[in-house]
Amino acid sequence: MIETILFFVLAATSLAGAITVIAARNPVHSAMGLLGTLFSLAVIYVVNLAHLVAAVQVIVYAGAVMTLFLFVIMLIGVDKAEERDETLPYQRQLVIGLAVITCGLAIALATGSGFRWTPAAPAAAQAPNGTIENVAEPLFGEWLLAFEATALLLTIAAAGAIALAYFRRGAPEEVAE
Amino acid sequence: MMTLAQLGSDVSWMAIAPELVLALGAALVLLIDVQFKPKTGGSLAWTTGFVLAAAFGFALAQWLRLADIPISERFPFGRMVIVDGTGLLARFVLLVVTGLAVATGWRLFERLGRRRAEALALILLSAAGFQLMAVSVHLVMMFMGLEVGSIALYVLAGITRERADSDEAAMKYFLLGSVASAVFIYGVALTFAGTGSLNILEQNQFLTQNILLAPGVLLVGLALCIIGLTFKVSAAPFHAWAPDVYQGAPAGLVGYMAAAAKVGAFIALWRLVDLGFPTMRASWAPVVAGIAALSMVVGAVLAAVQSDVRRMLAYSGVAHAGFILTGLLSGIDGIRGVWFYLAVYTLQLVGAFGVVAAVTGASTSRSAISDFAGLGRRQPVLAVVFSTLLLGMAGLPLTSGFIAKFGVFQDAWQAGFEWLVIVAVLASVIAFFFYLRVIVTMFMEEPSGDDHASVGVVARWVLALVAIVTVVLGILPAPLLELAGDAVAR
Amino acid sequence: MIELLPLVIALPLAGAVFLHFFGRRIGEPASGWIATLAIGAAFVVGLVNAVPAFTGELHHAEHVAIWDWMPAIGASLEIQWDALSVLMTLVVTGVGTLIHVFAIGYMHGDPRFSRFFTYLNLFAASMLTLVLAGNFAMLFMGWELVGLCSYLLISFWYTKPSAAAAGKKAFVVNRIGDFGFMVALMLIFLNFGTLSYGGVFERAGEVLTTGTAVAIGLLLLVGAAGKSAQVPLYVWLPDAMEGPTPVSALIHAATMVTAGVYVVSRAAAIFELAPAAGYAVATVGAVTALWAATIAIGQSDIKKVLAYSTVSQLGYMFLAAGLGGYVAAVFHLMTHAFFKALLFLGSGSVIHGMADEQDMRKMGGLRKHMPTTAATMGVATLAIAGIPPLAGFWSKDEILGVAFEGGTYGQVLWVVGLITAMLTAFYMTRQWVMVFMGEPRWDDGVHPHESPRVMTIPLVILAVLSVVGGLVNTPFRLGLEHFLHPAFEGIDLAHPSEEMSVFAILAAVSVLAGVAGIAVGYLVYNRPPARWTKFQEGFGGLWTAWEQAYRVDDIYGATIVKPGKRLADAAAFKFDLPVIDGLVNGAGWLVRTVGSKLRVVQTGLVRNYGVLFVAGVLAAVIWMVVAGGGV
Amino acid sequence: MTVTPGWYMTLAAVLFAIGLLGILVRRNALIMFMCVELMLNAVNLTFVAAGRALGLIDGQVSVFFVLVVAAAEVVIGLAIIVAVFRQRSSASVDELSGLSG
Repeated sequence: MIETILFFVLAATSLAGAITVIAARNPVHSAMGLLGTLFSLAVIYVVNLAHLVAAVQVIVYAGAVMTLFLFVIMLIGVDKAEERDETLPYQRQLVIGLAVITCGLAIALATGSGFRWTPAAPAAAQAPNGTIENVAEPLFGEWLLAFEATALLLTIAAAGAIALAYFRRGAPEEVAE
Repeated sequence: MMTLAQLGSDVSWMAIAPELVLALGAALVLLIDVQFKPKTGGSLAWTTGFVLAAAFGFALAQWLRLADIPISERFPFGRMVIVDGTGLLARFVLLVVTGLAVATGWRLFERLGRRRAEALALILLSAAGFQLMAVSVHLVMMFMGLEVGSIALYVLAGITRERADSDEAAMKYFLLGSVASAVFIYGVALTFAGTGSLNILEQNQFLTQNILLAPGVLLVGLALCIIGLTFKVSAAPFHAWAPDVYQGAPAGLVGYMAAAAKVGAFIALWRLVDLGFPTMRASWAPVVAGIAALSMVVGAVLAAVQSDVRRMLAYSGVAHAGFILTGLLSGIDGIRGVWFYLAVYTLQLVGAFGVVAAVTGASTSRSAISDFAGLGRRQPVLAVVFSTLLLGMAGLPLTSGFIAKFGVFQDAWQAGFEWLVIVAVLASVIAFFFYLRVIVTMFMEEPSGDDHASVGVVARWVLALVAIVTVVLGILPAPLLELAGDAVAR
Repeated sequence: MIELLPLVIALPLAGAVFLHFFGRRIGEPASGWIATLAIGAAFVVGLVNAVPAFTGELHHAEHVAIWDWMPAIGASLEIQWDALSVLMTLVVTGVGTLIHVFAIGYMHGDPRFSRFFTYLNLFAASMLTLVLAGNFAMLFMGWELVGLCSYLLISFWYTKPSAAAAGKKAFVVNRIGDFGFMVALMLIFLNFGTLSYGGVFERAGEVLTTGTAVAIGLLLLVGAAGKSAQVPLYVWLPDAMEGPTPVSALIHAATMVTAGVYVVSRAAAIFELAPAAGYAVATVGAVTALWAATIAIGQSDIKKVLAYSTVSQLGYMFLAAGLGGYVAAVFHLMTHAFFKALLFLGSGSVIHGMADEQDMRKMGGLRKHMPTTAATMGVATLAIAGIPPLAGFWSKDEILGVAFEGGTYGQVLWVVGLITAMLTAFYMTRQWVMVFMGEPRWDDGVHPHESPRVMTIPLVILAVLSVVGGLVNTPFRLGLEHFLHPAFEGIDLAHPSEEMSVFAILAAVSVLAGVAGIAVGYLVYNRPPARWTKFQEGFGGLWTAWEQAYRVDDIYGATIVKPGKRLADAAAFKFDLPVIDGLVNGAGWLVRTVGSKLRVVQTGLVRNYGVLFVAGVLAAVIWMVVAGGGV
Repeated sequence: MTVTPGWYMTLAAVLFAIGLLGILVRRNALIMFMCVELMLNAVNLTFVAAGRALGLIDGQVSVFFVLVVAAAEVVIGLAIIVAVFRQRSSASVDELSGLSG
């Protein structure tokens, strides 16, 4: 029962956050909406026994990523309201059409499967307890290679950020021929 | 508690040696740049070449002793990757393509100044990513490979950041690409929910042993995975980014960007649909066929109305993605035709963009067809090379492109997709004309304006070699076909 | 030794290449001897490798891969060495060698002597490619090359307008047949997914429906009719006599024209599934046999007689093959190669001795001046007339025997064949008598003389073969049948009746027909020309029709060529420009219009692309879910 | 009324759809990135819920990788925004239409 109540509360807050992201005029508000969704999800993770995921969600997402977002918002000075009216022709109508179709599809799928999206699940499946140990074991065992691949990703992120956004003092800026 | 010994239980460094070499090479390139601050790119060029050769050597070594590797050692790293001929062939193609791209686009790296180290490192890392993608049989691993490869490409598209076009290309590529990645990983999550596994082989096992009453969610997941991958190969209707990115990105890198993503994504797509979901063939085959048909028609028709060579090549790439998808439809044997097509097409693509870079400049974004007028007189070698490559892409008999097209069409015909083959032939006919238009412009029209065309010695030889290979493989395709056949057998 | 087989093709090819570059420098007769050596060596290689076939050790087709071009579709250079290709190779190289030798004498003094031998060698290489092919792709390659070479050879004296025209005609008519052949190959490929003989013939039964098999069979027949000069595509062969006589002997007796028979025999497995196509082949063959035989009667040009005779005899082979008598067809192909080559070469010897005179009405009494030629041609005449125990008797009788056993329809064809046999005996005797007997009717200044040794020795060898060549397959000893059996494994071969009484009666009837023909021919034509005219007038308009070859060329000219030409003209100026151009332009316009409309979608705005992307996602997802029955 | 993992996955689907449609309606590149983050978070929720239903820890492990990818994408994405901003002084993607056709 508690979980049911929690679910509806958290679903409401996360959806509210998500709608804020796409509806708010001010980018800072959007960021706050996203933050709300991220926190809601962190709680949902706890409810689902994904403790480590929840912790990382708060630390990495809410902490690091959102800070980065806000920082860039401030940096490029777009913390001002955006025009609401759609400038692209037909864009709004098309999006509404697509949204309707998406809703229809989602409803058809959800009801069609009776909210049971995991036909492979054994009947007596125990929710895995996402403690640090339980997560770390596969992470550094079976998933070792994928874990190593994250190193490549981070190297790319670093090198890429330098290549795109680091402007060396005195370096020639014109490469066009 | 886990111990180090357990951790290394099925670690096989040899299985991912080419990727390790590339990653270390990328680090080396960055370190050399930081430590020695070289004024010219010579040392970095040598390092890159050496790294690529070493990676190729490791792949080759593994290929040679592939038959001796028992089945138990074919799935190292917790069954995340597979050691098989197809994966090794994908590496061969990727490494060759990377080498060719660097060689033909070297003028760009010279102009990039200190940023050339980052560019080279990114190329090496992205090659490693696409290679991992091509060998993974685990969907999250595949996603990691895809991201490693793609994120590097986003940066490369914008590496000439002083040009507004380059930035625009990077932004478009990044936005649409990350949406496509999200779609892909969402598809992965849904197939995970549907099958209880992230491993392609286990998913197939589950599906052959169970009959799903309501596979709706699983089908959505599979569809999203396929979409995510077809986005990377620029198949219609997920192609919109390709022309803009190919035009905006620096010419010296476009060949690599187009070719590498295609190799990784096509091999991954093949593994997904033919190794993971053969049981759902009736569901995905019509969709893939539809995407293929749309790609061929849209690509050919839109390429015909372009006035920019790079946009034309981009749209023709859309059509080629359709052709290759055609070959994917014929089940597990189709990989032979797909691989052959990929190998010859990516080679031609890199060569063609190499010529474009030589003619219009390695870092520019515009390359109007009229810039090529009179090239036959100004730079006869380049003109002949370009013509050969274009004819190869058009699929003229006696070029490798013909054999490739023939192979995939035949496969599709035998798989019962006759209508698709007819569409494909029509698209090829349309394609022929726009390729021909460029050739006619090069040889029949008077040069207009100034002549910027210049090409380095290495690039000239490399380009000539690619053209020669295109012709030789058209006359003597048997060795390469055999190699592809071997790969399937191994 | 089987690895050496590619040499059979390579040697003549090398000869051709060598002579192409150095022939002029070497000059005559050395270049002729080099060419002869090349094909002779090919013969030796073939013969050495044929030993297992003779000893019965070649049970299955052996394959020698030269070059795997596209193994996936069975298109590679690959030799199939089985009884059928053994026989064809030996005939082509053996008879070919003799013809080469003869040509050294015949072409003496020709300014393009070495060029001639270049072509001859190239032709031989092409023909060997055709018969040695292990798949349809290589067969087709040989098929086309043979056509090309024959064009070069027929119009060898290209300064003569008639020679150039004849070459062109051969080319065009052959093209019509080739088109059918090509479509047949496409059908084969689409049905089997491969072009290799093994992949096609072994699976023919399970892959082909009767309808498809009939379609393929009929298309193959069209191709074969073009190459083997069958009704209605035979018209090129008589004209092709414009070429030098050794060319006629090589192309029109021993090699190229037999390609059609060879292909039909090769594709026996397909024809077996399509009896209707087989009957079509037999009918075409019978009609051709009779049709051409009647025309041959009315000819007065020594080579034209032989040309129509060849067409007629090829019809014989088709008749047998169509009824399933592949062994009989191939047998006749072989014996015919001997005696027809002999006849052509003999006529060449006569023409040579008569200073290029070809009109038989201006010959006569030559036997005293050209004894060897006369004797050898006499042997050949008897052989083709079917007089026992010469070669023609046995093979012709086997064909007639097959026909007789082929049910009611077969017996109708048997009657046709018998009439043809009689006519053949008649016109061949007529020819020999007109040329060698009676009083000289030469033009002034002609001094007939026997040809040099280099020409007569091949004649003698061929004469010997014409005598004994038939003994390889007699009802008493079925040597050839056993020899060829492995190549027709699983094929229901048609045989003549095995009962000796039936054989004896049939043989007696056909010998009687032959003797009757000979007798009439001798009695009528061994008299002064005035009597011939009287005899000929007895046939009324019919003789004129024969003399003019039923004016088929004129009919074709009026009904096909001229309207065709007019159509082509009209097409070029009325149809081509507005319609074809219009179509092309229209298609181009369509592509451009659609393209520029579609281009609008590519606005350059990411959010528009996003809409396209999401729409694509939704479409694909919904399609997939619906197709998979997910909802 | 017990909450099943299916509920969470439905919630995730809705979040994913909101993110996907957000890309189409917002023209500020930064907010479009946020929408991508939203989509990736929906994926994470799906992974966690599915892992719970299946009794597999793999779902939670996968989340880490999506997270790393998200972080890397943010870094590169923001770098691209900065580069674009230096050229055009605007983060609106509607102004990026130099390449078209």
